[in-house]
Amino acid sequence: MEITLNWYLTLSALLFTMGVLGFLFRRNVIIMLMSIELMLNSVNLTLVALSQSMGDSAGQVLVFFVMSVAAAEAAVGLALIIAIFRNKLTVDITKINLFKY
Amino acid sequence: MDPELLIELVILLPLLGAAFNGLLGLFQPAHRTREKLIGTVATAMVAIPFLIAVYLFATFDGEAIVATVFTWMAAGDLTVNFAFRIDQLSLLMTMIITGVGGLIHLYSTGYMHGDDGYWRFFAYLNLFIFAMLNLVLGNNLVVLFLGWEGVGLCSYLLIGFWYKDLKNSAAANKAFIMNRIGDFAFLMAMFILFREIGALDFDSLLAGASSMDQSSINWAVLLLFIGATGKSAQIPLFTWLPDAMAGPTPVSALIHAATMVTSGLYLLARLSVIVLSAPVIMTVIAVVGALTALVAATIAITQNDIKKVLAYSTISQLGYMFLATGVGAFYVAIFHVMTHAFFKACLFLGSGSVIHSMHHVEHELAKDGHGHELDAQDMRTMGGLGKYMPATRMTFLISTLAIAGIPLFSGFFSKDEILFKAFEFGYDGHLVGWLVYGVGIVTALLTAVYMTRAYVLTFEGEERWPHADTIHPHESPWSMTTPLWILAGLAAVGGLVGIPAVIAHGDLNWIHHFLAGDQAPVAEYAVHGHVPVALEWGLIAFSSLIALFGVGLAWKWYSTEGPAFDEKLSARFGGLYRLWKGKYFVDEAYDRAIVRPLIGGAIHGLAPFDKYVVDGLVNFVGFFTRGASFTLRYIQTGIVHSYAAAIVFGVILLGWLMLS
Amino acid sequence: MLSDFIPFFIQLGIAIGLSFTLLKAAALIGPKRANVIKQGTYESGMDPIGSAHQRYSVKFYLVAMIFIVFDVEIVFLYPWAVSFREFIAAGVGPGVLGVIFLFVIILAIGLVYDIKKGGLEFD
Amino acid sequence: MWGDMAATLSLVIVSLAGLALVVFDAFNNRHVATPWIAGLALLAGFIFEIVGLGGPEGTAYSDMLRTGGSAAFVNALVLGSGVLTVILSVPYLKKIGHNIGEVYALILFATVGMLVLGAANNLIAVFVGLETMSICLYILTGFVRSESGSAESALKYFLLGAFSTGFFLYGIALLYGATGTMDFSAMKAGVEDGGGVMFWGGVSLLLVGFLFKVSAAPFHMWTPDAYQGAPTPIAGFMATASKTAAFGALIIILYKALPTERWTDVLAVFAVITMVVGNIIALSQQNVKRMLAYSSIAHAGYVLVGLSSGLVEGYSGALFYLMVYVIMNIGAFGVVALLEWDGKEGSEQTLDSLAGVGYRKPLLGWAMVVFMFSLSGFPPLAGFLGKWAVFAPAVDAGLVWLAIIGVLASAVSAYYYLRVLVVMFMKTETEASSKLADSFTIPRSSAAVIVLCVILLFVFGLTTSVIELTDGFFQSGSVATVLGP
Repeated sequence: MEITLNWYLTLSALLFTMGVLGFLFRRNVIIMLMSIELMLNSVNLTLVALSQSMGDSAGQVLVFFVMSVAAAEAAVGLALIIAIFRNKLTVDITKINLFKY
Repeated sequence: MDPELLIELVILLPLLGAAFNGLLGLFQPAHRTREKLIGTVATAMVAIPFLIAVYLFATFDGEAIVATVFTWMAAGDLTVNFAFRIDQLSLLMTMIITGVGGLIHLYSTGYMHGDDGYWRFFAYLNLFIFAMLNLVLGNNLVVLFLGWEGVGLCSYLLIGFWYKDLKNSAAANKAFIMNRIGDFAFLMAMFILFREIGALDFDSLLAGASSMDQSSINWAVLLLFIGATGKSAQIPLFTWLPDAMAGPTPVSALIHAATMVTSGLYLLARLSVIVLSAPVIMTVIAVVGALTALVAATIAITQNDIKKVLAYSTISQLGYMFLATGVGAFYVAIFHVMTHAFFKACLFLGSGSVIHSMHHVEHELAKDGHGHELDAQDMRTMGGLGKYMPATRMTFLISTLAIAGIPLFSGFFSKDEILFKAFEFGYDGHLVGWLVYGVGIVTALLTAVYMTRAYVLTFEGEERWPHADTIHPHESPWSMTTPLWILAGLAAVGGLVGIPAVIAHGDLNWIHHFLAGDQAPVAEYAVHGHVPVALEWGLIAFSSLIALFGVGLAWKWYSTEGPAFDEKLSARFGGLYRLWKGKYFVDEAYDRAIVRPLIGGAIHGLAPFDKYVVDGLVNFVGFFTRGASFTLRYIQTGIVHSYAAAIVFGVILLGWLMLS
Repeated sequence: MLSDFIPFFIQLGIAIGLSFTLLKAAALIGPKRANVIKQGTYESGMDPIGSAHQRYSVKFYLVAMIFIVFDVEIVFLYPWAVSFREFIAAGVGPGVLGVIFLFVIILAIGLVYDIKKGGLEFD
Repeated sequence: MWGDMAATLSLVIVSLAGLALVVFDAFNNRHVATPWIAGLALLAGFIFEIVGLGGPEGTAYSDMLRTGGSAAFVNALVLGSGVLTVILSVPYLKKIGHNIGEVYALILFATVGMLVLGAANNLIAVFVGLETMSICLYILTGFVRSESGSAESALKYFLLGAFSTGFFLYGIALLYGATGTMDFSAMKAGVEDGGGVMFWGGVSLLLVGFLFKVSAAPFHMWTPDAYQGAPTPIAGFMATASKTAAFGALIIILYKALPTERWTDVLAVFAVITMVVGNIIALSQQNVKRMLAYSSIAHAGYVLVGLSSGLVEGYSGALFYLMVYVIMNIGAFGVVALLEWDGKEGSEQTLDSLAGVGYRKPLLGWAMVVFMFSLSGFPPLAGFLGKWAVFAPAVDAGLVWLAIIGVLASAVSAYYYLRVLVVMFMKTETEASSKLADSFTIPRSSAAVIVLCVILLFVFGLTTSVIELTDGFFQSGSVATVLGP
């Protein structure tokens, strides 16, 4: 059987959900960061598949932007994590709750 | 001279006064102690507008004048001019405000002498006059609303004037919040009227009223009335007014007796055409008014703080006015606003002068180190003040007789007119008319009783403060007694502008012709069958007898036994009396039902919302995805997780709403 | 109306269910026999000395920036280079070349800043 | 290409200034000229946009960005708020000892992102603008690395922001799949038979992204933490400029790209949640900045009321409200920034520390009076007119219940706004507060900014020429001819 668009969409939906769940239930900030990357890349998959099936390039253009943005976000995120780590000596997000209520 | 220019002067001068004293005092501490200058400027800035208003009144030809200053809003189909309107109603109100206001300013120059906040006080007072004039002179609901909010703000500032005492600012907050509730009902009424009629200036409003459908008219009038109850202290929003007595006495006299609290009635009178086309709501108004009058009067009987008595009597009298509005006699309501402004202002100023001198007694006691605690406002420790302060006593007595409705005093005419209108309404086939007439009569009796009680306990009998033989209070300075005399005079004869219709077929009822005549702004309920003259005379005689009876009764009770008689009352009425004494426990009810849950909820419930509720959501999502057992390991979430869970919850909610 | 959404909900169900099984499977299948050696930082190496958080270089930000500069550059340059031929064919070659130069210059500014801040001084 | 650059001159100026600053800064950091360069560039852009206001509308960069019309208005707001932020930041950064040049470069780049976002005419542009803005804001929030508070709020803001970006992006993808285009003008046409699951699912996820950026409940939870830890002027910048840009883009998407179905009621629901949550929780806040944060949440709710009417009056009213909102909050945050004394970006400063300050610093005190009354919608200040501008359309659209809830919510808000004034004027000053009052003299620049905000609030409370202007943006005729497919 040939692989239709829906396969891609389902797969990316799957990856996206896994990203969300990972973000929700992992306590290590770095892993949460990875989950976000997972979400972004699953969207990339969707975009590529769609633009492929529609023969329209806009989707792929967006993918490039997403990739670069993802890179930038990763850098900023890691930088912040280091800043936090210097202060608190932990990357456990549940230990980082100075502000609440 | 050009009336438009004059009216703008009337509006601007008080603002100038406020700016002068406020800014100078704020940025130049040296100015704060120049009491003479401050007082003179402030008083002049109210007195001059009064003269102008009198001039306008003299040259008024019955033709409404609209002075447009500039166009305020012109958004789409909404055009609101910053315009002022001179007609019979606004002129009368303006004269009351500036006249009584001016006298009270003069009085305050003596009363506030030596207070560090002297400059602030007069700045606020002028600001209040400015806002109040905006309220009564504005030519559309928006300008009126501007004044409406303004007076609320000023009353807030003045109630909390002695903010050092925390309970004062608490009272101020209470007044402000309750007013806000009313204000926003008012705002909603504006929205509805604007949607239905598409304009907010009075001419188009009154013209377009006929085009509205019944339900929206009812809604609009009801919301307007709720707004009025907030400002004019009616059930259920009346509890702020007694607390408002925390402010200086002149403030109580000006804002919480003579002017601001009557603005609700002004609003209804101004829109009388619209109100008249909502008979259902009018019934509500009449009943609420009557109830308020009765409830407040019963409470007033039991109070010992002289200012509290006057406060509740104010609420009660306002109830009378709403009663009149409810039976479609708007001009009578305004008539009573006027007479009430006279005698109630006089009463408050009189009580102020009493408190002034009792403070003196307090100081004496403290100086001699007798170590006696004395509440300068408690009537139980007064008595026999009459021989020390004759002027205050005389004026207070006159006003008491006026408010009690003794014939030929001003209160008699206005109150009797209200009762008669209620009776006529009932005679016209409205059951509610009879009802409110009955309540009104009972309240009249109560009024006579509690006011006489207040007078007797204060000025008659023997002196009850400690060391009365050595320590004597003294009469207040001329700057305080002059306004008293003037107001007392007005309270005595002010009613003659409204001779009842039975005499000379109402030709002498000037106020009626002035306010409700043809091409006059105030509409009134048109009666079908007229009450026979003989019956009308009978009613007048009846209500006069009621008043005399009440006065005589209270005099007999309290002149012989003094405050001790209250025990007999409480014994006679038992639980009922306790109910009155406890002010029907409305405050407690509000506190339990509304205040505590709200504040408590905010502090204990909702602030940790993020923590607890959202963790609950984590459970939910976790259950949704992994099953409860697997979740439990992951529940010890840090805040970020709960935030993320909230986002996910939002996503689900959003998707669900959007897709179903 | 709601029937249109059945495939949507099915997809949702599959997505969640499968991810759930996978995560759970990882937790179940993976054998968990912990011992001291395993828990060591280097299972068959020497134990590290000193606390770990000094390992992060102060230069992290700068290195990360260099990474971004070149990463972004390649991400955008590659497709540009691939399709440049068509641009020339369309006769807009010079303009597009100018644009890409602008792009590279902007990236170069980032690089300059980075170097100036000592991003390349490894020690 | 040159034509496009001329049409979007403000964008070009600010970007070039940002790049220039980066280089300049690399060679001499903490140079006194840095804030001047940034401020002047922003000011130049601001003037350019103001001059262009009400001019013809058009598109640039092959329909990626819109010029003129609401884009010019939103950009003007963003740039104006940027200028004021820079002015307020200079003394503040000196006070906390972190006046590093990069801050200004980052403000410029964030502004660039906002300009793109506010003028976007295409989902790609929206995404790029949004991310440029967000990433710069993440860094700005946390640039006081030594403070664990600052770093923490930045981390939270970053994590949640990136998280919501994922949803946002997925929404874009779904919309793209459902309509086959990312261009606003073409999107409406691309919707088949009322749009299926894919389309409306995409709309929902797109809204998630926006609702997060404007901090509407329940996507609001990052806001208090982020504002509390961020340097105060930056918090003001985040509260005003980024929200304005996001709302600007959202308004245009609702107006041009989406059919007016379904989402109106959905937005109404979220408006209610936002107003209620924001106002109620604000009641119990002790920290000044947290209180302002919750109030900003509530105000996002008011704007949403205007949007959920689905009428053009609602959109223009929302734009007007945004302007008023920017003025009020820049002013309020400015005052708070001056009255700050704990060396922790005010993250530990309670309301009581301002007791009686109103008399010691009359200017700040009375300016705060104006801001608070305007925030609680008190005539004749602009706040009242703004509330009118967003509530009236809701009533027109038959959402009377929504207007009633909103009006009640702002009735509640009067309470906590008033509390600030009660503390500043009616509480006798404490040891700490008098020390605070003596500890500084108001810098002329900051005083000028605050006074300007006060004046503007009075002016815009008394004239509605601005509402007429914003109304003009949505006279479908002009938009359709210039921007239509």
